[in-house]
Amino acid sequence: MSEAQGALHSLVAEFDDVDGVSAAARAVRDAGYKAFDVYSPFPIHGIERSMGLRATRLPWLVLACGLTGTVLALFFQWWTNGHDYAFKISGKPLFGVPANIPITFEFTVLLAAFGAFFGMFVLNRLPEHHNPLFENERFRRATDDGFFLAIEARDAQFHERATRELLQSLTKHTVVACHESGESRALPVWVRASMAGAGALALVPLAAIVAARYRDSTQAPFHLIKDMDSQTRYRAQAANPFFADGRAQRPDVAGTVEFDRFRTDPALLTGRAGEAFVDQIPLSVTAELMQRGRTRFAVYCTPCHGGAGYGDGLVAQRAATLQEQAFVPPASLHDPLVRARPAGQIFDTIRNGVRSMPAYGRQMSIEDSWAIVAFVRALQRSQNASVEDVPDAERGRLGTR
Amino acid sequence: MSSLIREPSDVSRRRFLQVMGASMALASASGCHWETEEILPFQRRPEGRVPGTTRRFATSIECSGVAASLLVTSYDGRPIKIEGNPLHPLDRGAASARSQAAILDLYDPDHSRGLVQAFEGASYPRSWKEFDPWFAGHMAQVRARKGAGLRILSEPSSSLALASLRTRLAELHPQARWVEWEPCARTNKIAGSKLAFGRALRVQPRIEQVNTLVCLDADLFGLHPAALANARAFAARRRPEEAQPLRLWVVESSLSLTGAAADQRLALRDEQILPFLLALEARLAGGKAADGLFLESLADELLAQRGAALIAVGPRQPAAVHALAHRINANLGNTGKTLLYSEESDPAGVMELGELAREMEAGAVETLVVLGGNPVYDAPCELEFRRALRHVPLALHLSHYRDETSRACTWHLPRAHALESWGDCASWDGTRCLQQPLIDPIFPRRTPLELLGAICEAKLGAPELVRACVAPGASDEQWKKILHDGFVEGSAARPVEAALASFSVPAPAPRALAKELRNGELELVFAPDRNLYDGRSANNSWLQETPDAITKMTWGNAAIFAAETAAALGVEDSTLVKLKLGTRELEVAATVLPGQATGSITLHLGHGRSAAGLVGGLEQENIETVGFDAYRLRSSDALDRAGSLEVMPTGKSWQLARTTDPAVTDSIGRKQMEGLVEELARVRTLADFRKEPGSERESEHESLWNKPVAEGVRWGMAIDLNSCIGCNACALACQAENNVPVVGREQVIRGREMSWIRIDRYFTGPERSPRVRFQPLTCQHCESAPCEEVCPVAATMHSAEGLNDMVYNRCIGTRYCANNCPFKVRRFNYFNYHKAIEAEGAEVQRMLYNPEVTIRHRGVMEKCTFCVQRIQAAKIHAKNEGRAPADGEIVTACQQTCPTQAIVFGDLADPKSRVARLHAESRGYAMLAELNIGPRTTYLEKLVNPHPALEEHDG
Amino acid sequence: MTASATTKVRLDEPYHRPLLIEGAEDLASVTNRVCGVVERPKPPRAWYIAITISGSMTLMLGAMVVYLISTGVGVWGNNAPAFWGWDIVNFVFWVGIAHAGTLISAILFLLRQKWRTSINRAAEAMTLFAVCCAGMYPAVHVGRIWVAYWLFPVPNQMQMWPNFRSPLLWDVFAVSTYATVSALFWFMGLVPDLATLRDRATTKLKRVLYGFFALGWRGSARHWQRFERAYLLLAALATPLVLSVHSVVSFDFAVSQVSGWHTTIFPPYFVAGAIFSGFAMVVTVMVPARELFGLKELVTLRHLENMNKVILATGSMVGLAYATEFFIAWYGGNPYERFTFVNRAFGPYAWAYWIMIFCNVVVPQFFWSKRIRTNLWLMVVVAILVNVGMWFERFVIIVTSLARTYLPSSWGYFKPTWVDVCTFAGTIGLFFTLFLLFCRFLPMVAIAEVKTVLPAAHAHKENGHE
Amino acid sequence: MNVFPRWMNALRVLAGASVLAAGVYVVALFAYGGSPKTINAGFSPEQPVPFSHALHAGELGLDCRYCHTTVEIAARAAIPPTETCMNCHLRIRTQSELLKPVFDSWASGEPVHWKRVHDLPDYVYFDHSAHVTRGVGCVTCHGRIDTMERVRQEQPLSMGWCLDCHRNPAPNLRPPEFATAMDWQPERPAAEVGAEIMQQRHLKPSTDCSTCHR
Repeated sequence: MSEAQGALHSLVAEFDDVDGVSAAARAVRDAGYKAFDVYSPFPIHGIERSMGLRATRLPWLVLACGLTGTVLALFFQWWTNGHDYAFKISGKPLFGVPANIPITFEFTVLLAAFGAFFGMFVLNRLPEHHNPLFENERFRRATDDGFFLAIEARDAQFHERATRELLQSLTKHTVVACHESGESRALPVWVRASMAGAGALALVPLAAIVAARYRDSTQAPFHLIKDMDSQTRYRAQAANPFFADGRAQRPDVAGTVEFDRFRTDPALLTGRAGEAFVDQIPLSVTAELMQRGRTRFAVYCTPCHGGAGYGDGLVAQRAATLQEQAFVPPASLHDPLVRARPAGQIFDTIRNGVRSMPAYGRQMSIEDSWAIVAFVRALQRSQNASVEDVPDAERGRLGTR
Repeated sequence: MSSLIREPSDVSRRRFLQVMGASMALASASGCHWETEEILPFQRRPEGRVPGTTRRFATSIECSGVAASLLVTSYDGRPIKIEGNPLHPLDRGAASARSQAAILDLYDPDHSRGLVQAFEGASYPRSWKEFDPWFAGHMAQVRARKGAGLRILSEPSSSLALASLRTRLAELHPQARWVEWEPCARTNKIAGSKLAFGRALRVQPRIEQVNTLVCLDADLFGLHPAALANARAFAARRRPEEAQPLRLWVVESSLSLTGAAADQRLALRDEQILPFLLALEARLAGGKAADGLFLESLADELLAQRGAALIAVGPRQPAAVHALAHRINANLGNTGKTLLYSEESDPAGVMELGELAREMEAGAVETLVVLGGNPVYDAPCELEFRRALRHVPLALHLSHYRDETSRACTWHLPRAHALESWGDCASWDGTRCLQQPLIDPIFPRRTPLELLGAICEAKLGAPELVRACVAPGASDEQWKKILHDGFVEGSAARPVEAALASFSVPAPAPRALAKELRNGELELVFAPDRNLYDGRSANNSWLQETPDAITKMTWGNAAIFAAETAAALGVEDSTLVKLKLGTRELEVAATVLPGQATGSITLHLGHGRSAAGLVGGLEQENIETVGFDAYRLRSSDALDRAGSLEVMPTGKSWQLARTTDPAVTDSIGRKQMEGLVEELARVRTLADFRKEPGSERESEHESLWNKPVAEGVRWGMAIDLNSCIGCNACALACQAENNVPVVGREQVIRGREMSWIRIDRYFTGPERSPRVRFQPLTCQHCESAPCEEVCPVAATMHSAEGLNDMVYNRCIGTRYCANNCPFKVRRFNYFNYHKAIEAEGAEVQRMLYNPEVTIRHRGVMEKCTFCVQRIQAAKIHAKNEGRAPADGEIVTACQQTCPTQAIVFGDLADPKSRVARLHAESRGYAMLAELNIGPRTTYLEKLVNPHPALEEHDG
Repeated sequence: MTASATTKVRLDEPYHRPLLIEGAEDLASVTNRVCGVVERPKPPRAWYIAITISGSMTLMLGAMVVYLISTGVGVWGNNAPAFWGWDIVNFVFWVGIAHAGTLISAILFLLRQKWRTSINRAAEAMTLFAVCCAGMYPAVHVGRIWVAYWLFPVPNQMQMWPNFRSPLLWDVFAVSTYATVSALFWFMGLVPDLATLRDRATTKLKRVLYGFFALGWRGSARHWQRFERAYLLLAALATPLVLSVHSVVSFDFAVSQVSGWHTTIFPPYFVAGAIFSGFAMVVTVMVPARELFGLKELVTLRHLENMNKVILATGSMVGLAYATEFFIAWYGGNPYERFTFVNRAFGPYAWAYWIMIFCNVVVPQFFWSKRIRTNLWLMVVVAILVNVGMWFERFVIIVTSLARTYLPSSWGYFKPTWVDVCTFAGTIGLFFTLFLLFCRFLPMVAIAEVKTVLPAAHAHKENGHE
Repeated sequence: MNVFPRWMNALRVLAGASVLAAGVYVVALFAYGGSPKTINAGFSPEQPVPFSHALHAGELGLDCRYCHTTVEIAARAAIPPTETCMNCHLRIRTQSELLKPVFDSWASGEPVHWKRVHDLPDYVYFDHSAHVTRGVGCVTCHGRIDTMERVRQEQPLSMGWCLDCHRNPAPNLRPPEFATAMDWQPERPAAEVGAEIMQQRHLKPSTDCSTCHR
């Protein structure tokens, strides 16, 4: 008891055996004391009766925890396997109680055990590493072979002298007064400071992550477990350092012929019959073909030739604004010369290009090219239509314009 | 690891270290970040090319002068899979295991990558640039001497282009001589037909016409050049609905695929087939009743089936047997009905290898050009070809691998792979097949055409030459059509009339069995290996690891003994024995196999290569050879069999890498097996089936829960055991399609092979004439799959269409599913079996992978997926066109290649689909149905058609 | 104390059993004796030797695990069809061992078996250490341990959950729950004794360390009341838990398709086996321990004899289970099931089967004789044999069943590799290392509990109740 | 004699609380930081050529398919060959330094080494044609490409993200002809439109494993 003493905490009487302390307990109880306690190295059979203690509420707590476990486990198993991601397993129902019993049981026990364990300590207000009783050196025997009874000063009946007499009458050892230690109950500054510091430090990673989330990165994403993520087989357009050009995809071998895509219709493939161009579209011109032609025209032709085919596409315009010398403005599809061309020639132009127009043969299929031809024909027609072209039924509506 | 895994380039320490280094490098390169991929587009994308899609090209591969017509799938211009050409009249879309495995050679790191010149014991890498001018100069000198001392040793080839060059060579170098050598040639057949008809003729069997098929040591479905067509026709004639089903009689010394399919089989010593046939002929000619119920009943049936029978003889049999067979067929009026004759290329005017060897010894050969082949390894041992080569100042060897011969020659020239070459060849029926390259040579390699062209200063390049020879004067359109089809339509050889000459065959004295079993009286039969053939495929790890159809042996061979023989000689299975022929000795492993003729020991050729490569063995890099080299005992006078063999047990034990545990042969195991097999792989006689067609099916047990009713597509499979001949084609197809790894000998011994489809083989019945049952086994995709419910992380679960999905990237590898799979079709990656190929320096090998199938990482489970990548592709393609995939549009790899169409895949929900109809067939049954797991695969009983008189005698 | 003589007789009325605690022990001497072990400056030389051996074996375990994870499960003998081998054999073996502790503390506590007090602490500790060894196996035996966390329902970007239908997942939950609860149970019992050590501590360091974990326990009657109640509840919870854990482990097999596994008898059969092996292990460990640390008076022959009786009983149960299995296999008439058992007894693994029968069924029968039952050395021999036998039981069940399942074509044979062996040896090392450390630094006997069975713990006059 | 200071007792509550708090905080941190939204989205590597989709697809209004021609027929929306660039740049911006890699490739035949931005793990099999032709717009997964100077990964592209749409595709569906239209907006609630499309075209996207994993 080196440092300054605090308020009186309790009066402590020591005993040598179970009988003594039990008797004392009864006496103190009968004297009407409430805030007193018995300390012994092992649980004394029947002491709670001698002290007049009520039974603990612990069992109810444990029951509550256990039930929570049951419900949680059952619900969670249903929700995960039966609802959230319902996979078909061995042709069994998505949720069947039998399969879920074991885990439900285990979880029930787990939570109940937590209830018992933590419940006990909490109800006992443990851990309590500092306690006035420890100030008393003899009190060490409480965990060995000593028995103690302490009446605390906070008891309503407590009166230092009277109480001391009562106790002294029960034991042959001298009753000892036990004082609160002088030091303050509050946390020292350095403890508070360091906890605050730790808290602040903990925010750093958060900040970093937030930054990462809202900023683009030129660096490949962070990635730890890589099994099978990037495999050594070559997928489309991959790289293979072995070859000089670094490509995994290899060019066709000259002169070879592919299987089951074999066609020999010169008109369809080249748009020519012998030397001359065909003027007939070798496919049956249907609404689908027209539709197809329209969309393909929009994809491949509009950029230069413009939506209506007057050669005023956005690309052409941009080239003009940039004053690109090399750029030759695209022809209008409605130029008489162009209109005069046979279908085959338009087809040929699309596939192989002409003058400054690039070849699109490798960008679209034969059918698509013909579809575009069909659409271009329609387009030309639409821009140079005479009244005769309009069906009689529709002519009436022309007048309104 | 290196000691545990044995696979290309993981074997040798040096490479192993490379691997380690590379993997380290990889790890450090990307660290803990995603590996960013690069995208490298073309400068100009070829027309019709869509990146990431496959295209197919028809081409062909030649083996022993006979073509296999193929359809090769190419992904982004990289050939990744070989299938049969569906248009070809013979192959009809099927491809043999060996032709399919050829794709592996294309990317094999050992497949020769450059020229090597041997000079004073040391060898130096060379380039064509160095070689060409020097060689041109040299040939000029040779030509000045009219080609004196120039010898060309070639494999027999059916190429017209080659033939044209050969004639040109004869003009340029009149003194030069052309030599042909092939360890497993058709010499006997030709000699036989010459004896019978006075000319070289080729037999074209027409099995669809046959009611009684007699195979005398003839493996019509296995090693026969037209095996695929034969097998298909055979399967067709075995259908139960056939009015007059074919009956197959086989007399042979060792079980062949044909023997395994036989209704009546007699195990006879090779050399006793001649007396057997003589006796048969005598009996047919109405002679005295011959001995033996077998021969008796066979003769009766043959007489009854005049004009509908066929006696086929195998290439190992001497000319006399062939001639006799020709005569019997003629007399029975079979000729022209069940078999046709066509012209056979007559090797007249071609120099014998022996003669060449003698010339070489004499130093008469100055320039020897070896086009392919590997004589140093496979020439008759007494020729000492390696020694003879030392006397040849300039020997060039054009070959795929730097093999034994290459290392003994002064020059090794790398030979282009068939998929890199232009060429032509003829299939068995004479149909002219085209060979067009799938990819430009990955390394500077050349074809025999190119080399020979250089020798005789040909004007045309290979493609032009081929076109000029195959289709002279064809228009571009026609030529394109030919290339597209892969063969010239209607170019099959015309049948020829064959007039029988008169000849007589002296009967050898038959021996008594007791005597046969005495040492020195035993016969040793040399048979080409079912996977490695004559050894040319020894460095193909797929073929090395594909279990032999009959012995189920991988990675090596063994001398095959009959049980009695083994007992008599004190030989035990999995031990080493010493074979002694005259002065030559060879220590080989021994195995005991049912159906082997007593006193006859069979040893497969093609093993024990000393310079095959990192897979097949390479002494220079201390990579131990695989199996035992039978050629060491094979001499010119006994190319097919030797009659005076001595066998000495050494007592040393030897582990055979078999995929079915020999422990099955312990007494209780065997007892259990015999009980079960009747249930698992069902066989019935046709008679029984006709009496009572329904096979007893397990009645569906009451289910504890109400099973979900599957609406929509229900994928399923049907496997007809009646058609399966166990040829392994499906196994190879699966291997190539699904990136199935090779694990190596040690791992197979540990029972860790990875094959997704395995062909179970069971023997039942008497030891001498066992009934062989084949049963292809894939994942059965059970409706209530036992594997699914035990997986703790739901890495394997059921798709709406009834596929048992295996999600590699979810699998953590508890292996519980595999334990719970009653079929044991699940495979676990105990190691990273792809390690070597993932390593730096293996960029070329990787080109083989199918990009549509994930490569499984170490520690995950894998199994047959019903080729889900094909299913998805077909579904998406169909849906894009706004329709559902049609029946037969989705074809699994195994189904696609099966020559007998034993495997059918499709939608069970569609009652009109082929698979649904097969499921409904009365022969159908599900394996282990009593477990109530509802397999989606139905097996169809095998129906055998034994001769009534012999049936019970069979026991 | 003159009273003690009389009380001793009275205490055990009416049974006249030998005393639980021998010699004239009083409260202080018990404390001294138990704490003495911990407080003595140096442990006996045998302790150093033992921990050196077991420690180095533990290091080897570490090496093996690293090799395994870096190279692949293939370094073990597992193959197809035996996808499980020693890994799961050892897992089940250790889980079995792990049962004795909680069983002794919980079930015997509920059954008011006072003799448990001297041995429960050590037994509980063993439980924990055995669970460590057991838990390691399922963790490292998976192919990709780095994603093994998928076994737990952690929300993730895949939106995937584990499959709660899988017995393996039940296992994960059962074993982890069991480990947690046993740890709580053990620590709770330890708290009052830690307080004792704290109060006897001579150095500041010890006082702080023990004091911290004693959580300020000071033996208040109010605390004791809740403590006892909590202890009772935990015991009541742990009892079904113990039984459930090995039942769940047995489900791994019983729920499966494999013939020889697919058996309803497994849960009781496994639990009996677990108790059997657990007690055997306690005997194996306690006999030398009590010699070494001079606790003969606390852990008396009577304790050991009682345990041996339990071994005899459970051993016979296990024997009965074997017989039943065989009978059902024959009676059930399923060809596969029948073959599995014929194969066990006469197939390639017959040797393992007969070792199992000898060790588990024959050997324990010696305990019918009191002489053997009470002879220290003999009982240790028997106990060790029983442990061997129980290991082989797991081997027989797992490996022989897998090696020859349904299709003869896929039959195989399992051979362990040196890595298998070293790993198992390593776990044994780990187990003993932990146990030795426990003996050195924590009270091996539950001091407070032992005191309750001392005469001094009981009021002499019946005036306790009015 | 007390070894522990008196304030230890005051500390218990605080300590307990902060341990709990720390637990919650760490979990939250992992959930937030580990989510693909944080880790994967926003990846935008430097390309060899600073090709601006904002200019080409935006200002010039080029349709996606002008370059990515295979998107409707194949799994991969292939990166165009150099030739496609040269269609225009043979004559426009012929001197530009920035285009040098393209011109080099055109001259030498060597490829331009583009960096992959949208990269799924190799065990995932995504098929563009299957989505585009069913009416999943480019913008749904790639974001407003037509406003990006340099392409960036807009979406997490995680499994969960895919599943969300496969389970409830309606909000992300549009008439297929508008698939490539970056600025398309439904005039009625997207879910309604989508529902109709699903009905017309019998779309029921699968959530089977083998749909994406093989």
